[in-house]
Amino acid sequence: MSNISFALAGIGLFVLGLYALIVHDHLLRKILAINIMGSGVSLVLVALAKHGGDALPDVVPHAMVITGIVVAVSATAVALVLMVKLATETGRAMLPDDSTE
Amino acid sequence: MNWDAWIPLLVVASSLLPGLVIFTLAEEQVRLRTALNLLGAFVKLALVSWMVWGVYNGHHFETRLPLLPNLEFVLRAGPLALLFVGLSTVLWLVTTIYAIGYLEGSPHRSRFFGFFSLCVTATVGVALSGNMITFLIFYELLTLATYPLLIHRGTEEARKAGHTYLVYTMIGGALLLLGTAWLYSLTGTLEFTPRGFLAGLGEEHRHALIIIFVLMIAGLGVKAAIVPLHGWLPLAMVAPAPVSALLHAVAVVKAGAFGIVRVVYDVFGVDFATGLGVMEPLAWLAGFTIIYGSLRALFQDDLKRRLAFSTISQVSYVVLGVAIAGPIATIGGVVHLVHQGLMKITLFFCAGNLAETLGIHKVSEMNGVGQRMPWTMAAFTVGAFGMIGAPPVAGFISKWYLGMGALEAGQNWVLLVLAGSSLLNAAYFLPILYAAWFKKTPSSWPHEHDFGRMETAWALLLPPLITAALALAAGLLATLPFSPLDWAKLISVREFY
Amino acid sequence: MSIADSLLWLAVCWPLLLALPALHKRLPLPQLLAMLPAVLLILFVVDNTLTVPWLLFGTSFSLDEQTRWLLAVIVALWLLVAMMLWRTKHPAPNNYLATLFLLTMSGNIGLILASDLVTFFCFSTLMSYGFYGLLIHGSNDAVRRAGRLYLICLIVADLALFEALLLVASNTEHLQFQLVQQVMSNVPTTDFYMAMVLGAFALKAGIWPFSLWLSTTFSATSSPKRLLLVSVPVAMALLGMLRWLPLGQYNFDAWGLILQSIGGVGILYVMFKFYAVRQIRLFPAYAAIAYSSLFIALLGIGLTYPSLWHDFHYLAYPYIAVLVISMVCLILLLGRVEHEHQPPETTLHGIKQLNIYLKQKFEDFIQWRNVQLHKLNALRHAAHQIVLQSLHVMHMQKLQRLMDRWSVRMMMAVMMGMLLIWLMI
Amino acid sequence: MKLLQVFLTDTHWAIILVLLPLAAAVLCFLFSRVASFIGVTTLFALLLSVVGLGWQMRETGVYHHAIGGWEAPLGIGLYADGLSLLMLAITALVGLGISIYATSYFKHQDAARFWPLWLLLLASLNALYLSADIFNLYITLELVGLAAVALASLTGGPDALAGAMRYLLTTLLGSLAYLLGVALLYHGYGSVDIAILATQAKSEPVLWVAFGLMGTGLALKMALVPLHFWLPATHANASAPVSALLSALVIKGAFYILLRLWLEIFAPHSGGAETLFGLLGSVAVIWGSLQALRQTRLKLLIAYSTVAQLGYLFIAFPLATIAGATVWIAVAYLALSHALAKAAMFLAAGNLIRFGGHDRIADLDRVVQRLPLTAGAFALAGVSIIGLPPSGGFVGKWLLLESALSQGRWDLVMVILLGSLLAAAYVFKVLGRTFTKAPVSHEAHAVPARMEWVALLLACGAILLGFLAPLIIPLMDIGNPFTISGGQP
Repeated sequence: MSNISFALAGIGLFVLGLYALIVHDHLLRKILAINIMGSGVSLVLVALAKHGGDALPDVVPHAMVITGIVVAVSATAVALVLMVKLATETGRAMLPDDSTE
Repeated sequence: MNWDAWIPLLVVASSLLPGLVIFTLAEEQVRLRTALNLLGAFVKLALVSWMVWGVYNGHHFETRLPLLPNLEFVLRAGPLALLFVGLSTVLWLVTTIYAIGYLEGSPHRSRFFGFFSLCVTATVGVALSGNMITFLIFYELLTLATYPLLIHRGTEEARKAGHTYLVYTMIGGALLLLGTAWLYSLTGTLEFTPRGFLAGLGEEHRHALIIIFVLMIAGLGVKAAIVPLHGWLPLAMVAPAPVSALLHAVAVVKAGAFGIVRVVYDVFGVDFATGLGVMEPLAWLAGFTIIYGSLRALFQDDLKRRLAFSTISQVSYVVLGVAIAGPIATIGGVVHLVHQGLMKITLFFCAGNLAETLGIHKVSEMNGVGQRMPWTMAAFTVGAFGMIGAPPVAGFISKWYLGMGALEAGQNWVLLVLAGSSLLNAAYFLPILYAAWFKKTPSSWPHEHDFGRMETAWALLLPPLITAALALAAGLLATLPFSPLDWAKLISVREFY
Repeated sequence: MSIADSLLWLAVCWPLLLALPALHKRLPLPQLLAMLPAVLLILFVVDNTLTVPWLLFGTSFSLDEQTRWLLAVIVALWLLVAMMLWRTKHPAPNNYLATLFLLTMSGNIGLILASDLVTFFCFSTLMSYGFYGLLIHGSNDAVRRAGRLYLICLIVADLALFEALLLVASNTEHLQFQLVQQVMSNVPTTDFYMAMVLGAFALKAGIWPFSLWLSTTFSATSSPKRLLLVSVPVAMALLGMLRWLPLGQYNFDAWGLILQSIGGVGILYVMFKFYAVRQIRLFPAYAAIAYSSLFIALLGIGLTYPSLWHDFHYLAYPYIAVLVISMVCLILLLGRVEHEHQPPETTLHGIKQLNIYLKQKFEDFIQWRNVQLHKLNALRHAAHQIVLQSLHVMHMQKLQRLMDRWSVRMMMAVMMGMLLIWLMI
Repeated sequence: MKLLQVFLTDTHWAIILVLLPLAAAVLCFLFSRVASFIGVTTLFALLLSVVGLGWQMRETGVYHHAIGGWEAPLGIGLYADGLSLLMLAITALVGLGISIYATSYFKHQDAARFWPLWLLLLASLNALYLSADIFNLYITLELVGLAAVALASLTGGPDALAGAMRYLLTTLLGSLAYLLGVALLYHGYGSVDIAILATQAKSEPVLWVAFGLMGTGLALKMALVPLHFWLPATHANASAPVSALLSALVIKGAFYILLRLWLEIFAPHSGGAETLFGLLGSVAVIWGSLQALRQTRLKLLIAYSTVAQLGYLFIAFPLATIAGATVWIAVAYLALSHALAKAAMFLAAGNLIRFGGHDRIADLDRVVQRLPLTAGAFALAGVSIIGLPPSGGFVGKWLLLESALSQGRWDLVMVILLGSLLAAAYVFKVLGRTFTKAPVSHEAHAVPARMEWVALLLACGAILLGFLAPLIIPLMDIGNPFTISGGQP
């Protein structure tokens, strides 16, 4: 039972993060939102890895989560660097509103 | 090694390779460029002569290379192909000489001659294509190669003309592509076959085939400048004279007309197309175009524009000949491919000479120009009388066979169209001749160049004289073997008997 | 190739060749030199046909007794015109008078010699357009306007002829005149063919109601060209009718009637004009119209009664020749008359008075001449009618022998006569 | 000869393809002075390795190798069939072009940062094309994304940084969605190996949700309309070689994954997703082209053209359910020629910017005369993009059109043709201006010949593809990657 609820919680985190990613302007918040989403996914992975109550949990998802964390760390690092650069260039840690056109 | 299988490819390559090399030449390397151009032209002429002789004696020249799954790149030298190849080869040679004279000292000649050669390559490819996909490839290549020539001068006006040209030809190309692909999905083959390859197709495809026919003719009609798809042609007059000459007489317009001949004869087959009921509307359209073009030409003061509308009218003779769908009319239509080319290129050369030597661009400036440039105007006169259809210039032969064909097929209205067109042709050409020969020479010309004893540079004078002589010879000696008429008869025999 | 063949060739091609400015500028008297082969042909060749299969759709020229002396008359006419033109004009360096003259002349000669439709058509085109050029060359605005009218008629006529040609070609492969006359008399398109041919040649000959261009042009142009104007296009168009129409084969009642009435109306029209018009110089033009109207009427009779036509079709060619000769005489005479009564510009004062006086005299003279000429003309028409009727009554073989005997010698006499007239004037 | 043959067949080219650029990246980082030299040499070596791999596969069929003998799920399995080979080849080829271009383009400071990142990107891309399981695909995808973002930010300046930032957020979001999908698949079928998943997949909610997540994530990464918002700014504001590699290569990575998953796992259980793809693809073609036509700046125009051209790849999905392999060959061909042509276009645009200091289309000012090679490159690339014969683009569009017609899909036929026409419109809008004089002329700077030639040669490659179909198509078929079934890699 509990692994399902963990999984649901993970998905909840994912959705929450997505929401934050979309609505917040500040880049730091966006980066945090991405991280939260990442955590959500990890949670899902781990939770779903546990098949039964007593059996040994599957190691593969754990390996995946670890890898995922590593990836997330580097991604966050890159994102932070970019944000700092952008902030020093423009004075604001936000994306310009209409830069696509 | 079977050389016969490679000669068509060599014919295409004989202008492609010099063209590519010319691109890399510096502006000052005039001699090398000229040598390359002429070398390519003469090699091509030799190869084509060889093929003409071979085909006459029953040889088979065909290059086949894989292109796509189930589709091949085919170049084949049949009689119809050779007629067009021969025309473009001879006229390429002449036009090259003319262009060398015309562009002397102007900038960007390497680029010009490079694209010029590409343009001829594409035309020859269109002529030699052995199936629809190969045709399509060269047909689009032609669009691409002519565009830079069209806007060669780089003025805003040229750019706009080029833009219009592209809008028309690209849409036309898309329609043709659609028709071709659709046809392929129905038949699984695109190989040009005498009398078409659709005869085996069932009745249930009838509507689809009619639409395909319309699509293809519309696609080709853009280049052939059939009304209402002709809008680009008069604008294309901003191009330099050799380009206009090539555009009108050999390459673009002819490729369209030739394509229509191909589609009717070798894709649909005359009988099949007649059975579909598409030939009559096509004939009407061609007839309308003939009259419309002539009418518009009447009111143009710009000489080249007048000639452009004349082209619109004249090229539809070819279409008309095809659409009448009889052996004799076919001869008339097919032979007009060549005859119109010879006559119209003469006229454009002359127009170019007037512009280049005296700065004359308008009909109203041509008073008494015959006194100043008798040779040029003599060539012009031959061309103009040919267009009117006066004997014994080539145009007479075309009209003769068209008229006979129409009578044979019982389409008597065509005679009216021919008569009306001749009348209108006379109405817009004779005033030019009249002004040039009989009106008083003005005290000064708009922009005169001095060429010493000659009336103009020899490289400008020789080409129109040659083509005018050819136009005359094509009429006078029409019954001799290897004359355009003789070939046209050969083609007609293959299609009908 | 025999000498006769070569002469046939040369008669046509030599003037054409000489038409190149580069050539005729380097030769003495090119316009006379150009006629040389034609003259030789007339003198030495009897009955020869030359077939050139590789030219156009197969071309043929032939010379027989009939065409021979028609050709002689025409060549004489051209000789006359050449001498007049080169006496009064001094060609400028860039003058195409010679070119146009030679083109027109070779067209004319070729047309007479042609023995098939396409060749005839070709040379007719050459002659007509060349003649147009000749007409308007170095002329004033009035001539140009008139020339334009001629040109329009010409184009329309050529179109009609072309359609007729197509009709023929769709019925038969061989375009020799004799064959065509046989074939075209009995096919579904005969009526259309006749309409086209008649319309075309009526336009070219200036037969009423298409006579406007002839009189307009005639009144505008100068004297040597007038000779050509009333002789060449008109006579050659009449010749064309003879060659193209299916005469003497079937009876075409309707067409016969139409032609007869047109001819009749034409003659009436000319008579009316003789009264209405006061310009003496226009007389030859109307005379020519009268001539051709009469010709048309006769053709009409021929169409209605083929047997009759068989009997006296021999007269048609002499008729054309007579037309040419009489027109030439008439114009030369009238020209002389006009010339004599020009006021001489001697002194400045008094010239006005002299002018008024002479004008008065001249008016009187015109009126007198008007009456006389009308009488003369009426007389001649009457004579013609009588001659024709009597000929019908005459024994035909006798006439034929007469015709045969009236050959080159006779022709030379006529030429000499013309020369004499010209010298006298 | 014999020795060569043994060498060719026995070497593990696939491993070299991944490790070599990785090692080179490190070397470049350490010895930044000779970074250019290392980089170009590596690219040459990569190209040779791909040829080696191709040779090997022609002899022995698909390549399959488990690193260290560990099979998936824990180990890393390498797998290459015709599709992978082709993607590897095009990556190496275009990569080589971009690298040579970059040697002239980047000055010392930038070069030192560019080369390691670029080689890292190459390593990740190669790994991506060789991966046999979906989790490895995730890792490589993420790496590709990060390297790409870093490259995109190289130019500096607010626009480029903002673009890079937007790109980063997008790509991360996409990866996470993909990862979530991986988690669900693993939960459902207990494996991440594509081959195993292929045999076990059933039409059930887990699969559908997973596909939805993965599809969305990947669509986001390759800017399928309406998820394309980030692309124009990013691609247009990066430096020329980076724009080229982003448009030509990086996007193809994401597409490759989608295609592979679709072919192996999802196609039989799609539940109509292909219709949606077709619809979105159509919209992308039309909308992207129209947007491109509206642009006044060259690089933006090219970027929107990418959006449009990607649409074609999606149009294939609904067609493929019936026509199968032909359509996928068309898609692969389109992807190939787009890679070459688009790279050429961006590089040409880079030349123009270097030359005139701007990329405003209206002010191109007689480029044809002054930079004929660049103009030629743009034109030839344009020909392929439009799909005019004879070019790679034409072959792809012809096959696509043929399938659409034989299935009576008139809507798609119209989209394909309309897309071509619009493409012609925007390509020739640029070309027309290259002939005319601009109202205001600018100071011109010299452009190194190397940069011009690279652009031209790449464009020529796109044209040449049109003639090479009989050679390339059999290569694509190695291992039958386009047969949808349970899959048997």
